[in-house]
Amino acid sequence: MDNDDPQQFSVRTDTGAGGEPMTEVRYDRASALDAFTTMWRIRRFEEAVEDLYGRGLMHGTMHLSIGQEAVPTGACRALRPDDYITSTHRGHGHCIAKGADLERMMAELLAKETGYCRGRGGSMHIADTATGNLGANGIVAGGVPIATGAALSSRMRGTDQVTVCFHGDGALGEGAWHEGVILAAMWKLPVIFLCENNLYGMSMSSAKAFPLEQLSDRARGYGIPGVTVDGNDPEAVESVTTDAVARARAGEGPTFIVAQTYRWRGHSKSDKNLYRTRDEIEDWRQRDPIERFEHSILERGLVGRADLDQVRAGVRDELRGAVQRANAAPDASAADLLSGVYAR
Amino acid sequence: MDNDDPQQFSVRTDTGAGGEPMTEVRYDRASALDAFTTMWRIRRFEEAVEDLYGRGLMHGTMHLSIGQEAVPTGACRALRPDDYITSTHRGHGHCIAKGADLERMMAELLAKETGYCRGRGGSMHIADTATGNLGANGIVAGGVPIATGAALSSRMRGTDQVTVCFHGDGALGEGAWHEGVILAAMWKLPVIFLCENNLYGMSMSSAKAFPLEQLSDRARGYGIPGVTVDGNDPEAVESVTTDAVARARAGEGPTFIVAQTYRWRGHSKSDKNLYRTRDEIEDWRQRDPIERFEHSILERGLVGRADLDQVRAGVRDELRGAVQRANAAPDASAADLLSGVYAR
Amino acid sequence: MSDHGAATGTEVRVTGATETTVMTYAEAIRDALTTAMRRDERVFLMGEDVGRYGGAFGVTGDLVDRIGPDRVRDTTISELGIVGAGVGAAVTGMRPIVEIQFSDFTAQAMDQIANQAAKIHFMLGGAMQVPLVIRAPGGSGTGAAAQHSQSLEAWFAHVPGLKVLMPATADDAKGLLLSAIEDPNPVVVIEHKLLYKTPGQVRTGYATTPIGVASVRRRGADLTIVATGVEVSRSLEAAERLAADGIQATVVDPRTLKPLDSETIVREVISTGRVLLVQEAVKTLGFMSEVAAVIAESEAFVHLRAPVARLAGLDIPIPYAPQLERAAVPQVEDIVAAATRLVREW
Amino acid sequence: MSDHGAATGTEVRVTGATETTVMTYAEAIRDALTTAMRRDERVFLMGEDVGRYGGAFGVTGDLVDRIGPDRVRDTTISELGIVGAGVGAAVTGMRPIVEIQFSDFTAQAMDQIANQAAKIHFMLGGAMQVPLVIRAPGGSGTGAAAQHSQSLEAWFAHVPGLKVLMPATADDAKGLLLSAIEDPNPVVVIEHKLLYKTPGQVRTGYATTPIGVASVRRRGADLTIVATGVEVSRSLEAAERLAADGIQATVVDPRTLKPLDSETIVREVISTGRVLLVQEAVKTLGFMSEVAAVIAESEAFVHLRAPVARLAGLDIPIPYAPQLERAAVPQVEDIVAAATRLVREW
Ligand SMILES: Cc1ncc(C[n+]2csc(CCOP(=O)(O)OP(=O)(O)O)c2C)c(N)n1
Ligand SMILES: Cc1ncc(C[n+]2csc(CCOP(=O)(O)OP(=O)(O)O)c2C)c(N)n1
Ligand SMILES: [Mg+2]
Ligand SMILES: [Mg+2]
Repeated sequence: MDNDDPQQFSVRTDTGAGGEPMTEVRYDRASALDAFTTMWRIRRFEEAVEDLYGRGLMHGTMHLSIGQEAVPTGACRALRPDDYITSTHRGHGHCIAKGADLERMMAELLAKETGYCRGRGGSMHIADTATGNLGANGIVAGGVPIATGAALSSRMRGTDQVTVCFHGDGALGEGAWHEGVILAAMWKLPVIFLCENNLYGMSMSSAKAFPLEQLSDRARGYGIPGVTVDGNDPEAVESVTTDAVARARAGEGPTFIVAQTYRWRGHSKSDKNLYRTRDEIEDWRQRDPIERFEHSILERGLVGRADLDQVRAGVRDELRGAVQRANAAPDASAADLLSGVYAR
Repeated sequence: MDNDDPQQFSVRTDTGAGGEPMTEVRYDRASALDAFTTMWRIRRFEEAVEDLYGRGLMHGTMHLSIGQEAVPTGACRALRPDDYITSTHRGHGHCIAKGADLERMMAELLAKETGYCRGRGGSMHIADTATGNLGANGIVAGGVPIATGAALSSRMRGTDQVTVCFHGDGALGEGAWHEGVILAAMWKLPVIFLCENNLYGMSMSSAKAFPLEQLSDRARGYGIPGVTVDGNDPEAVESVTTDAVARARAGEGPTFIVAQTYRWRGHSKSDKNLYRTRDEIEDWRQRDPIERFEHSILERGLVGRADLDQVRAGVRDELRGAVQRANAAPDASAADLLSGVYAR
Repeated sequence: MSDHGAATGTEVRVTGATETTVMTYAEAIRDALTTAMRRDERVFLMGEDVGRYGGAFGVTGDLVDRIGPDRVRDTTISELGIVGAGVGAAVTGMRPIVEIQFSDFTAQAMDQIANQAAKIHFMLGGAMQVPLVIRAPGGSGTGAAAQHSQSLEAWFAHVPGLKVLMPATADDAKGLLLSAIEDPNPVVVIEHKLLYKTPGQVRTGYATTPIGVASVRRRGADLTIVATGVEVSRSLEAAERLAADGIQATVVDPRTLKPLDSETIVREVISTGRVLLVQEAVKTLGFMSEVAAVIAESEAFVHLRAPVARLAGLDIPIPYAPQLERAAVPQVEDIVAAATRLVREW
Repeated sequence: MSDHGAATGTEVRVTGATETTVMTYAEAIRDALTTAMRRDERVFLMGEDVGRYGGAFGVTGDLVDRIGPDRVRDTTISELGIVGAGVGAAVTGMRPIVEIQFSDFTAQAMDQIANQAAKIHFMLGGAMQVPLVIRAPGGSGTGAAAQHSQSLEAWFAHVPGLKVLMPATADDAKGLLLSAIEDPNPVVVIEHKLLYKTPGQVRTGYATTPIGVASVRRRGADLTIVATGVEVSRSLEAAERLAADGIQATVVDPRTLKPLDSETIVREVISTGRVLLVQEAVKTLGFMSEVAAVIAESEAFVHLRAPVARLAGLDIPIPYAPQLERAAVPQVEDIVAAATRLVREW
């Protein structure tokens, strides 16, 4: 963490009208194991997808979140099962962290009838209503006004549900982001705009695109608090999200969180990584959120090596089973293509 | 000026990354007469339009800028003839201040072949390429990315032209505003986003819509300077615009200026003024930019009463002539409706 | 000379109460909004200036006083944002109605309309529904020029997943809107500015008009006119003038552009053997292009005694000058002329 | 059995050099961009990831190295903003080309495309021109699902003031793009993702293809197939198979959707008396609805021996699963089957 580029430096700073950081989440054994398991499930899921895709067994395009696992893990741990999230094209991690079933996810990617979208949506459109995941989105910032609407809906229905809107740093360029945030700020809605700042929107460097000291300064234009957090540390992410959730439930309105992280892989399969350096990638691999977390919880004596091995073995088996069962499931059926367009 | 509502209070504050105010424009006799003449031409033009419209001699809808005359007057005086402006649905003032011909404007509103748009555009689409007015716009914030493009064009063509993008406070809600400003900020383009904050976007109070201490704080989210100015004082507007123009020409990028002003009339003819109080309207009438300016320049001995009377008489004659000649001009012709769609 | 035996078509029966009262098209919409909001607390309206201002065209009027600002919700000027907020509210259990001040500004919201709202149900394999209504006035005739006068219904009808309604009478304005609010899908309702002040008999109470059923507004043996929106009343007026001239016209109002009641249209075309398609929208790829294609593909092909005829807006932006604006879209006399030509020449 | 005498149609002659070289459709576009930028310094390109990344589909490739980052300009993810910036640059003397990564995202930019770019020239009574080119890949077949696979050309063709081009070959990809850049109007060029890697003979140098002129790609006496985009090569392949079966097809590629060369289409339809319209876009209100309407209105009406037939994408969002995606749009075998039916049954 010796990089002093503000876009990369991971600091926690409230920059907007919000209060001081209140919560400092420190995991106990159960939480540590839970967070580790979630991060590991995401990592292994993505690797499995990469492998299937690489072997030509998977169709379409893939946006992998390897390296970014701590963000959805920490954020979703701060949520209740009935809270909502909206997700992105790089959404497998969000989906898993919110509690989705790996087999149904895998089945979707394998274009099976048993997939979350019955093979109609694929990676960019997985949603899981049961866990409050309102869906990935193929449109950059497409989920932002939708998240605002979900928060408005909770408010109007008199629940105290909170919505977390995951989005990338590149999404900050879109008018949809602006309009969604404006409405949420005006109505003080219970929504959290959580930017996974992996430094690039495809190849565009956000440090170049947005001439701000830090991206969370963006919040200043909206009259909502903005906070930057180390996105490779699930406890840090959970801390700021917990604060933001508390504000939201208390009717104090939205928060903008920028979680600094990095994607290890290219944007998608077409990416030749020409816009960033090997060194930079290597640098960030050194800050592997999982390895760091592993060290930290071992060091703090929260878990033992055997615990972690057990988690890893469990996830391996779970994934193996998920892939096997998904593969064995029937292909998406063309039978009701036309009748599936409208709800009845 | 005893109102301490920050949305109404007229202060000059640099809030963004920009430097301290540098220029303090103080008019000499010629400038005072020029500014007075421009404001008076705008006022009388709008009143003539209102009259024609009220008598059923004019078609469509009208957005009058009575009460807001100081903003375009001060801003355009800081520009060169070859600088650009983009304008809005409430655009007569911008058009006049940039140097348009009243007769051709009036002819346009009267749907004449001699109008700026040959009767095809009407009030919301008047442009005047000769004076660098790239056009009014019927779309709120529609001109914002266009202004960015004009500034990009000047840069690429190697001129040092500056573009002033007039827009309302309501335009701040639009994604187009956001996207236009983002690109300009990234490329440090010579463009000035000049918000005429008349407190309302139609009936929506901007103080309610945007929970900011002052609207110019919006600039903080973009890494560009933001400044608030008394929009009822042409010298103040010219001062901040002069600074912004200097920054722009020096390649230092865009500035966001918020000029605090007020529209005396309803938004358009459908407005019943239910969303604001008589008192508020009366209050702002007390701050009539023209009357205030008149007193100020008389007091400062820059002009005498006779000078002003002469201006008024001149404008009266000019307008009378413009209306008469416009009225006498041939109606817009349907002859080449179809062939006018594409340029050749 | 006309095969008029087929005139057994649906003089469509509306559902619900049959008591009626006279109100304008705008009042009928307000009545539908009030009725729906009183009946179902999930229903709410949001849009620019729909509250205290009463709506750019006065459609909501004093609704905010009766329902409250929470459910008659003023927004910032953010069409994309409010449609998106509608999508989010719809998928989480509400029944939002979004008012767009002019249908031209749906351009701002096109991503949320076409890429989100329309696709979510299908794309998610049925896991979610988007019961969202978008109301937007279209059409020219108010002198508001090119950016405030378009008839863009074809854009929406081209998007699978949307339903598209275009009420031409006060009763349909109410009945179709109620059906739209009931519908579990995103529905775009294109109202017409020039009709807002037009009065008509409107059924009282919760009286819906079914989606997907055309209305045969008039029957005649010589030609079939299919018209939408403001062109329905113009066509009916033209039909009266034509009748005085000995030409009898059937007038069909599809009411629902999507799903389209092509059965009724084809049947009514077969019954006269001549068809004149009338729309205000620009000709190229307007809704009547689809109707023409449907007819040309159908069994009506062998019954047509004349080529299909379209009468549409000129392929130009709507001009400001009143006489040009009028010339840009079909007027009653244009319909009379086109119909006369069709019948006399074929 | 066919009135084949009329086969005098324009086997359209392209302008400019006639030396050719083999390159892919993507390379041909890059060649056009390079040629235009070297020729006219007002021409520049902007878009997301068009620089160092080389474009989402690799179309720009190393262009930035040859022309420089100033004129091969990376932007933020702001489709509305960049099209708007293109409009502003165009009206002030530049010749901008905007690349939209997927044509689906033109939804974000629809206001600047339809309400600004398309209307400015007319609305201002001719006072300004908007020489703007928007390039955007459309179409399905890559497994990118509903928000990345649409064929939205009909939206643009419905907007007066826009020209709409849809190159189906590498040479047209170059030639039409050069014409678009030359044109003083806003031009939307819908490229096709599946064609990017397809090679073809491409004229070298500054070789334009005229806007508004259809290309008759093949001649046969039994039916006329009109097809756009990726369906042109599918139709040509289908025509080969049909020929083996004794059915001779004419294949017309309009190339320019707007302005439409309806003369060539109508003439070619008259010459065979049967027409099959093939598009990838969803059927309802797709471009072929307009072609069907134009034919049904034309003098071809009396020459048609069969109803007009459309073969189009299903009215559904494009699904992800490969077999469903394939089923959603016309494939070669579908064209063969539809053509066979048309000829055998009529
Ligand atoms: C409206 C829109 N524009 C462009 C794209 C193409 N695209 C997909 S992801 C992406 C980059 C997004 O960057 P960011 O938001 O930072 O997310 P990340 O990929 O880094 O997770 C782009 C340009 C899109 N899907 N939607
Ligand atoms: C995209 C769009 N949405 C809505 C409108 C309708 N409309 C016209 S002016 C206006 C209010 C604009 O407010 P502001 O920007 O503050 O300008 P002002 O009228 O106060 O000068 C509205 C909502 C429009 N013309 N364009
Ligand atoms: Mg990113
Ligand atoms: Mg205002």
